[in-house]
Amino acid sequence: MSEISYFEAIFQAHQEEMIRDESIVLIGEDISLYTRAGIIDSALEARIFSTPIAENGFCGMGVGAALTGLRPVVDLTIASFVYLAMDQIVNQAARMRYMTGGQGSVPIVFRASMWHNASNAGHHSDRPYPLFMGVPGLKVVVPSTPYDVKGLLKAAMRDDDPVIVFEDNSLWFKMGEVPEDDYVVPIGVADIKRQGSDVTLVTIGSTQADSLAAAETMAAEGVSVEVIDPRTLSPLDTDTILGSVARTGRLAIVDPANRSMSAASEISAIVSEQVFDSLKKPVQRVTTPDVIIPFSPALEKQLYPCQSDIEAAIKKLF
Amino acid sequence: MSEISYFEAIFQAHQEEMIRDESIVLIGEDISLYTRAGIIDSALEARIFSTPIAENGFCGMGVGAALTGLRPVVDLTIASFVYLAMDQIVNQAARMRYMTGGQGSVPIVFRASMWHNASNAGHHSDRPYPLFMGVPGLKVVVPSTPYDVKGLLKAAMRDDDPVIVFEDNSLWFKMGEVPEDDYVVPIGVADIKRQGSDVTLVTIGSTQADSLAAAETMAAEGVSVEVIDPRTLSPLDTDTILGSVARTGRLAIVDPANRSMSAASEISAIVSEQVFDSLKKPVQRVTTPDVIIPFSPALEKQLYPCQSDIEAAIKKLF
Amino acid sequence: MKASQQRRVEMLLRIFKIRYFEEAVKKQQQLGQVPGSVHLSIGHEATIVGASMALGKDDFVIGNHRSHGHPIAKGANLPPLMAELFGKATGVCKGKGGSMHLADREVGVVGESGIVGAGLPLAVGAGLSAKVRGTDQVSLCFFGDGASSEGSFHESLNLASIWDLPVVFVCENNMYGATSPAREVIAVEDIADRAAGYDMPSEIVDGQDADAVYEAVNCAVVRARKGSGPSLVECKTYRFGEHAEGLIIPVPYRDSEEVERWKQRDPVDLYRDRLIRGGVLSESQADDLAEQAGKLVDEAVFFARDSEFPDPAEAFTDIFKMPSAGQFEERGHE
Amino acid sequence: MKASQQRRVEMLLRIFKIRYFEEAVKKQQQLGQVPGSVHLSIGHEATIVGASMALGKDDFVIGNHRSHGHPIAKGANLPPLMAELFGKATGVCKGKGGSMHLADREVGVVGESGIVGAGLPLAVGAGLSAKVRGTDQVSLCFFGDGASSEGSFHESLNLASIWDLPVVFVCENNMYGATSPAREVIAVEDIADRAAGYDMPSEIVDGQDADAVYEAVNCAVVRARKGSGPSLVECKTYRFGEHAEGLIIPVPYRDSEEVERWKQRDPVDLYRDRLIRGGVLSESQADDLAEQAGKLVDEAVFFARDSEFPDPAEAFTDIFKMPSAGQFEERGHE
Ligand SMILES: Cc1ncc(C[n+]2csc(CCOP(=O)(O)OP(=O)(O)O)c2C)c(N)n1
Ligand SMILES: Cc1ncc(C[n+]2csc(CCOP(=O)(O)OP(=O)(O)O)c2C)c(N)n1
Ligand SMILES: [Mg+2]
Ligand SMILES: [Mg+2]
Repeated sequence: MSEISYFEAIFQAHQEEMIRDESIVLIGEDISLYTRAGIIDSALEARIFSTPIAENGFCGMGVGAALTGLRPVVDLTIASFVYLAMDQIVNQAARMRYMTGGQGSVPIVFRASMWHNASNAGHHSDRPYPLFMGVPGLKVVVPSTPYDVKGLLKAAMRDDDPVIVFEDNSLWFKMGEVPEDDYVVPIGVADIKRQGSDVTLVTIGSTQADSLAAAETMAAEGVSVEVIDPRTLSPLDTDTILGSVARTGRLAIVDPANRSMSAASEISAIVSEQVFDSLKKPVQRVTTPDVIIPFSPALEKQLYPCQSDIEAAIKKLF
Repeated sequence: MSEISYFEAIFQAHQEEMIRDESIVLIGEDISLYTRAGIIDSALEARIFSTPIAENGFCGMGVGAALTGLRPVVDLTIASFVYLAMDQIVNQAARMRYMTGGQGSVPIVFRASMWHNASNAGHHSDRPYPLFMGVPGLKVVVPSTPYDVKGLLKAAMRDDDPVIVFEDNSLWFKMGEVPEDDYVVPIGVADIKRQGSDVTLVTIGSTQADSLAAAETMAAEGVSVEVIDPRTLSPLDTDTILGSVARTGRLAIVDPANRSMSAASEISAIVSEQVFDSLKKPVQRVTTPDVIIPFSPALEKQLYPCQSDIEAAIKKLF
Repeated sequence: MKASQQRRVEMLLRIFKIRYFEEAVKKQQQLGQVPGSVHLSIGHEATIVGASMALGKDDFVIGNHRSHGHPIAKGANLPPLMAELFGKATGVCKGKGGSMHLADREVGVVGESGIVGAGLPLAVGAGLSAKVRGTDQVSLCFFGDGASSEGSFHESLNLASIWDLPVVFVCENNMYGATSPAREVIAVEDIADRAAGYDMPSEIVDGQDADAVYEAVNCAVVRARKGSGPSLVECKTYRFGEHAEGLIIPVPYRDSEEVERWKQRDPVDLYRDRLIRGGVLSESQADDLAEQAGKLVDEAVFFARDSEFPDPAEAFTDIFKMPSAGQFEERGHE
Repeated sequence: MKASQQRRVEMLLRIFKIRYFEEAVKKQQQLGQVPGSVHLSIGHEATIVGASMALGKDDFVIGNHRSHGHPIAKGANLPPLMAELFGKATGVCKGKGGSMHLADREVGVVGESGIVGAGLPLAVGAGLSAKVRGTDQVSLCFFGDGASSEGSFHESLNLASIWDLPVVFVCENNMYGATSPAREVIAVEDIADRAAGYDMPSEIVDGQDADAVYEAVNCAVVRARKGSGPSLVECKTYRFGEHAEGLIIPVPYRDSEEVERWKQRDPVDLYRDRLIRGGVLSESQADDLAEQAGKLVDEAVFFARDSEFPDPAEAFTDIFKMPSAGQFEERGHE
């Protein structure tokens, strides 16, 4: 094991997989920086395509390359830019296998980094993974630790289906243990970050630290909180979540996305449907409210789920 | 009252509003047909802009025009093309008022017609309104009758905020009563299409006919079903839905969208959160499964919610 | 480079095949055997065949919504194509793709797109792939005049040009995008005029002349194959029928005189006559070819008609290659 | 048409204003007063002012992410702009927009977009609006070399051209999009070369020369105003600082020699010297102008600093003009 940052973990995954598999190419804006800044070994330069600002075009180029023998990793940089490339991601990448009756595989990874709570305002602060959770043919992962981001990126690069990875800019400098040896985190498998018996707390992406802190605080008050990170949002590991709720009977979901149409909403619907009789109290969604993200910190800071919101939600479950 | 088709109702709304308000312009592909086919009075021709195939460009053009004194109605034709224009719809139309601190209004209407169950396959069969329900700043309506589509389109054209209207191709030739006089259907107000006391059935768009038929069948079996059409999905008229569920304690939601991240999921989450104690049984979602829409009728026809699915769901509520 | 005589005969055969295939599709659509609507290639045959025959077996083709002809021109077997249009399990895409998505990997047709303009970036990607993998494959993209207004056109030509990718962009300019005349919605008369904005060579050819198309595309293919980068070939052509069979367009939007004028230059007749006049084949040999094509099409129709519809459960396969836990419990109703 | 002497003096004043404003922003950003990162216009002043002063008061401007200068050049009051960058309630957008979205309707700056390329269609729409409403307004869109690779560029120029809309596209070509050299990601050297693909006139001007920019844009504005359609003006300029202050770029991507060479042609010095040498104003008058600009900027900083932050509840207003029932129950935490 060694202690590395989330950011380092991302690029270890890139570097190791590019060496392991010659068909991996990187596509994205300004990524010639990777080798020039020593983030990726310059021996790999020939497989790094630093693109013009043309998101739909280069995502589609990635899909075409994936259909014909490469394994592209396409960096959309900031997650708010996904809207420009929706057609290629949804209509082409996710559907091509199906529409060709299985003739074509699209082993592509889209990466998008969520920037928020940093005064980047309405055009740069989205957390748009929910948009992709309803897209059959596409896998959606939201890694929250160095271990998970490295392992999930590696799994994504080895997957024969398109995977969109939502990284989190606010986690870049968070440190964590990562094995020296090769490993993957399987797509579609949740992780129980903390065991507990009274309440199930599902936490997505960057809200994990506050969720674990809230769990600690609640432990001091005698409430045992199980913290589950789904890691993959599509396909969702419903077994793990339902199993936990079946035991605890109480569920809160912490999701940094906007409230309406959030991952929290979908999980709530699934849980209500499947283990209704286990539920002792209504499922709590702890989310960002349905607002456009404002620039001023005086307006923005209040918006995202924080530890006290999470504790308040847990208390509502009793 | 006169009996007209859904299709006629759409264009009565256009024609009447264009006459009422000179600032309304129409933008979209192939819409010079409107006047040439006599669907809209040729005296209005000068305000009809038949565009190149450039969805992001002409949607953005609509936004720019809306910001500077016009009221554009932008036709995206088939709903599957919205992916190409997501950036202008989400990042610009919906956010401009907020990001300018209220300086700019965007009175624009986007129209998209949902084509499905007609062997149009994966690139032409989407029902993508759920994607827009999580977009603050945007209103989302899904009209299901001639009366509603005319009234909601008129309301949308008079609204100072961006509204996206998802019409349904399969309803084009459905007939219904429409007043001779001017009227609007207010955005944000659900309609109880049938009163009932045992079960609440929320039905979206084209699933209404099957929902009403199922309600009739169930009535024969002694179950009184209340059928509610939200009509507007954002902002959602939660009062009407919650009020009904508080009375019935039983809810099924019929939604032609794919199951994951459907309007049904969001409504389920809201209901579970707000009137959990009233619920006697788990909320049932009756949706299209999470598949890409296949071409062959042998594969496609089975997919959409139909009367027997709805009846089965209602039965599960007892 | 000109096509060899042998190749020209094959070109004529494929032109016949496309024409008869499309006529059969039209008829079967009217008979209710082909669900949905279909965009036929009738009138475009010379462009499609001339361009496709300039490619090798391993080269890639990306089509669009009007792409029944593209796999045929690339040498595809007809029965699985026709069965696809019937929505049968034996279809090239198992009945899941249909008319607008007749991909056939056997002959290098990688994908076709019902989304106008979406194929161009895919073609650039196939070119990138050839370059990175170090093969000498070329990627050819068919697109319409209408598609040239999409942002994807611009992004794709720029991308292909900056890396000198082996891509040939073939515009089937039939002067209309659905009902919209190119002269009203495209600021320039010739799409080829846009190539200069990407530092890309371009050529305008008579799209009704299979030899001319072959030569222009061949030249672009040679250029691409030797690493000199992409080209744009604009073929002036015309669709003889409606935008789509099975879709009602309430008023005429083309001059009937214009339609008639173009029909005078039917690519099937033109090429047949040229080969006969040039002594490449005799009239009766040409008739044999036509008959051969007709037979193949008939067989395709029989095959399609006699094939089974897919099992409804097939709707739930091919979504993922590597499925993960939990997602596909729900099934549709019977 | 050349600018009048009086207008040239005003141009110099606005050039000073932008320069000092941006220097102040940089300093305040470093001091932690300006949250987030900021894209400064230093180096672009002549382009921005030359182009904006060619417009009338009622004309529209659409900017981009690097747009502090655009409203200033159009005549905006500085304090609300600076307050916006501080995230204060008195900001021109109430603190909701920030650096990348300094719209100021008072002076016709309709919108600015943090999404590269997204402003071009908006500008076309403003042009359409002027045409339909029958005013003689012109819409001017600023965009970078990087933005010219977006599909929206292509779609917008085509749309503006087919309807002869009164739009002027002004490319601030500073040779880089973030760290990407235009020569590596754009297939042509001059963006202006793309105009022919839209049957649109274009001109390339020295973007460090305010008069030259004024004249070229004025010519385009006159053309647009009389209904003759859109134009593209490409201004060759350079950004003197980093892509964005507050964003770390780990390695240099520009030659320091190149940067130095461009700094020799500082638009502030060039224009000041030219006006003095041309006898338009004396050295001391120029100094007075500079001082006046400096004072206005200082006042703007004081205003911004002394203003209140918005009430947290403000985060929930301005989402809709006409709110409907039920949507905004949830509030953030304190
Ligand atoms: C993105 C998108 N917009 C609109 C359509 C609807 N549509 C289908 S074909 C077509 C016309 C295409 O014109 P062109 O590219 O010239 O091809 P042609 O049909 O003439 O062969 C249109 C508008 C679509 N399928 N996709
Ligand atoms: C759609 C989109 N893609 C990428 C970015 C990130 N980004 C911000 S500014 C910029 C460079 C823009 O270059 P250019 O248009 O030349 O303007 P300049 O910054 O040089 O003035 C990039 C890539 C963005 N904001 N929006
Ligand atoms: Mg065409
Ligand atoms: Mg630049």
